[in-house]
Amino acid sequence: MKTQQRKTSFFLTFFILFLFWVIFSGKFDSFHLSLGVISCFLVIWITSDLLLVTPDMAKFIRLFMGFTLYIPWLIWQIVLSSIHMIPIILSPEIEKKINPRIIKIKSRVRDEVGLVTFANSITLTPGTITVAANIHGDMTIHAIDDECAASLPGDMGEKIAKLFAD
Amino acid sequence: MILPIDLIVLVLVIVSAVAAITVKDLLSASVMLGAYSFLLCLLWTVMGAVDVAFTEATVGAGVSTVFCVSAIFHTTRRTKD
Amino acid sequence: MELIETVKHMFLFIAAKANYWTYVILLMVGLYAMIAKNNLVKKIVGMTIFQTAVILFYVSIGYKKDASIPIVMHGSGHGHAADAAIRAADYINPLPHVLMLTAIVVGVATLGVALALAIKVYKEYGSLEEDEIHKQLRSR
Amino acid sequence: MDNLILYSAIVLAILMAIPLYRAVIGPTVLDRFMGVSAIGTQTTVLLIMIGFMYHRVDMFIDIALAYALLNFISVLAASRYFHKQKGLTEEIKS
Amino acid sequence: MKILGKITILLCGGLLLFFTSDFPDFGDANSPASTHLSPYFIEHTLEDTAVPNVVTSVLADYRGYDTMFETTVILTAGLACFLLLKIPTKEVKQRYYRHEPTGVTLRIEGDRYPDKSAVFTRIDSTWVPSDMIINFTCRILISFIQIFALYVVAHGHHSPGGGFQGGVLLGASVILFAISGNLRAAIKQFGEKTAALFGAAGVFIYVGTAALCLALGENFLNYSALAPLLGTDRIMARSHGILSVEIGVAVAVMAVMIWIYYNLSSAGKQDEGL
Amino acid sequence: MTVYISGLLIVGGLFFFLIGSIGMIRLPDFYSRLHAAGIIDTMGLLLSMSGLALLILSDFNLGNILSALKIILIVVFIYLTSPTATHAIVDAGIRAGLKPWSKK
Repeated sequence: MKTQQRKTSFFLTFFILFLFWVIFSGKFDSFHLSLGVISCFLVIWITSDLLLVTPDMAKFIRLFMGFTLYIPWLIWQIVLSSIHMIPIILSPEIEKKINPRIIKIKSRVRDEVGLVTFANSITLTPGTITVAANIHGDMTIHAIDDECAASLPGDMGEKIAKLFAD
Repeated sequence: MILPIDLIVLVLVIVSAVAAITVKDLLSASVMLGAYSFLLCLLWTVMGAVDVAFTEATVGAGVSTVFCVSAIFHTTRRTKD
Repeated sequence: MELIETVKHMFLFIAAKANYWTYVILLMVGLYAMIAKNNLVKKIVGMTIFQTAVILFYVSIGYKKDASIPIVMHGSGHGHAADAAIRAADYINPLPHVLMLTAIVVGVATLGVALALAIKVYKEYGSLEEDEIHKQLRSR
Repeated sequence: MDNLILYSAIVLAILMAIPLYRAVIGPTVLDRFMGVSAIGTQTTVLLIMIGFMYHRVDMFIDIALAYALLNFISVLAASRYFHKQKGLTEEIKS
Repeated sequence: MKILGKITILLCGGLLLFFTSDFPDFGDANSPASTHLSPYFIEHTLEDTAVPNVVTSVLADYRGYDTMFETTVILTAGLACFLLLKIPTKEVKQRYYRHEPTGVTLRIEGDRYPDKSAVFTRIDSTWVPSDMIINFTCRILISFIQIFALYVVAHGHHSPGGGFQGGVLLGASVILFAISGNLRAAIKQFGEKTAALFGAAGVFIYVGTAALCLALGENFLNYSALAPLLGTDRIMARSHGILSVEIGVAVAVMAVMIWIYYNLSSAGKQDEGL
Repeated sequence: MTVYISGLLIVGGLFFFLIGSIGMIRLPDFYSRLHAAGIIDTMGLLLSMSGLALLILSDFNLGNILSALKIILIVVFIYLTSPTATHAIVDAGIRAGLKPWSKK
């Protein structure tokens, strides 16, 4: 990594961590803020290679904007599928309503962040669970009934693919 | 005002403690110990002991179950009682 | 009318002492596991329950009804003159919390030592059951 | 409003019995883990409700945050255990 | 044994249940435990130490000796775990290596192991491929757990928290790293000797702060003596002294938790494990 | 006004907690029970936490805004950790050889 990129990455990481510190702390006197700066340096020094923020500023901003648009949609999706689960759980003959199955899908995303986002979104939506996922985009999914199984990859896959397309 | 929650949680604590020593599987026993510590944290919060509850939260959720699982990993899960 | 009064009285009596009864039950559950269970890890689990019952007892004697948590509400951060209004009855007794806070962390450290002992015993005898270990010890 | 928080806290505390039931009887160990993590989530909400009852919410949020961050470590450890112990005949028997 | 145990617990439990009627009621403000010493702590904590959280001020200041020896006890527990399980690394007879381009696993016996190689990587005997989702999420979360832990240590004065909680959180973050990746990577980052040294260093920070007060001409653990060093008044000096002590406790607890985890999860080999 | 909305949200959260809990008991096997546990972790938590955050914000000052942000952070962290835990536990079940329940 070049020096310039490393510098950008460092500043982004520092900014994010310090934002979290301020939200946690809620004290704005100089003593606590300086403690926050020291703590952020300490955390970056310990976990320098763990929290990898992308060194490219433009890509970071694009991802950030994409996520702010994606998360409300995801929450709406969670609400819809939770409501879809209610009659299944409350029905008197529960074993007729469900039809658990394991399906395999292929995602177009090759990015690690994108794949993990996709897998976690699938698991967060009630009715589908990611059983396995690998870096090549193969995913194994456990779905509780036909409707949930038919909804994949669907809109979610499209949105993720658009978000992480280079 | 807070007393009803206290009484309900006390019942749950006894149930999980009895379950922790009666299950016939050591991994299950350590899991039930985790549930027991969650409920204890709740009980201490009800009593207003926030620092104690915080300690129990970090210890019970983060460390003690992991210790038990890693010890069972090197010994065995079977138990006669 | 008298019946309702009696029931209310009973409920208050139970509510005042139910915590102590629970601690006694937990203490006995832990003690029983330590005495009668055959497995070493079960004994360790019993020891943890025993310990937490004692800790629960200590914390509960510090509780005061309608009092706040033991973090003093302060206007100025420095507090030279602002403390005239602090009344001890408004805050829960902090002393048992201090004693028991350290006890929990020491408890988890001793849990680690006990589990290390269990691993050592398993390596030596190939079993965690007390009677099998005794049998092996006798046959030596 | 205080009454609403109190009653919802009581209802939530009673609801905690159901995951605990699953954790106590659960046929496999994994069921127990599932029940315990559900208990953890409900505890997180209940802690903040208790904070409202003491009128000092800001002091109780930290505990809930610690739970949110640490609740899954034990599940990961158990998953690790099942990855590494390939035989798992013990699992099927119980 | 079971019958004897049942009789014992029935007797003990009956006696204890009988005598609970003599205890003060639950929530009694006038119980003996709450009337003698603790009102002093609550009423004087702000004017003595400028710390609103009474638990922290009692823990680190009024009863500082107690906490100092508790920290020592925790260090001793870590040491006991280490001494109980210690195995010389020489006893590990065989090692497994994986040839990265082809994915072949090799088992090598004897003493001559390839140390550093471009294509061979050392793996556990019970190796499983690492999971992408778990790895990625843990990698993101570890930083946040650590910043939260440092916040907890630094703000023990104003909200619940302090050295013990922050230390356990820091330890949990390293344990999470060891669980999500493998144990050897964690040991490479934060070794066993480092853990032992940090444990001792934490106790040393505690005792050193106290001894500095002694050197400056006041009592052991009387942090007011630090005022000329810190350039503040005597009350704020107590507050800062408490912070330094909490940092010591946090370092010691973190190191000991990690140390115990290393020993337990590798059964003393410090090499491969859960 | 906000107080009533937050009350409604909290009650909705409790309803989803109830649904998830019932599902955890009624569904036939481990894998399908996890779907019910997912409702507790996502929907119940989201609704009740947003209700509580709104309740804090009914008294509007800087400290309360930060408290509400912290509550939102709890939701964010649980949304990160809960799917990971679910994935890990499903993976463990598959490796343990636990067969999924199916209709025939």
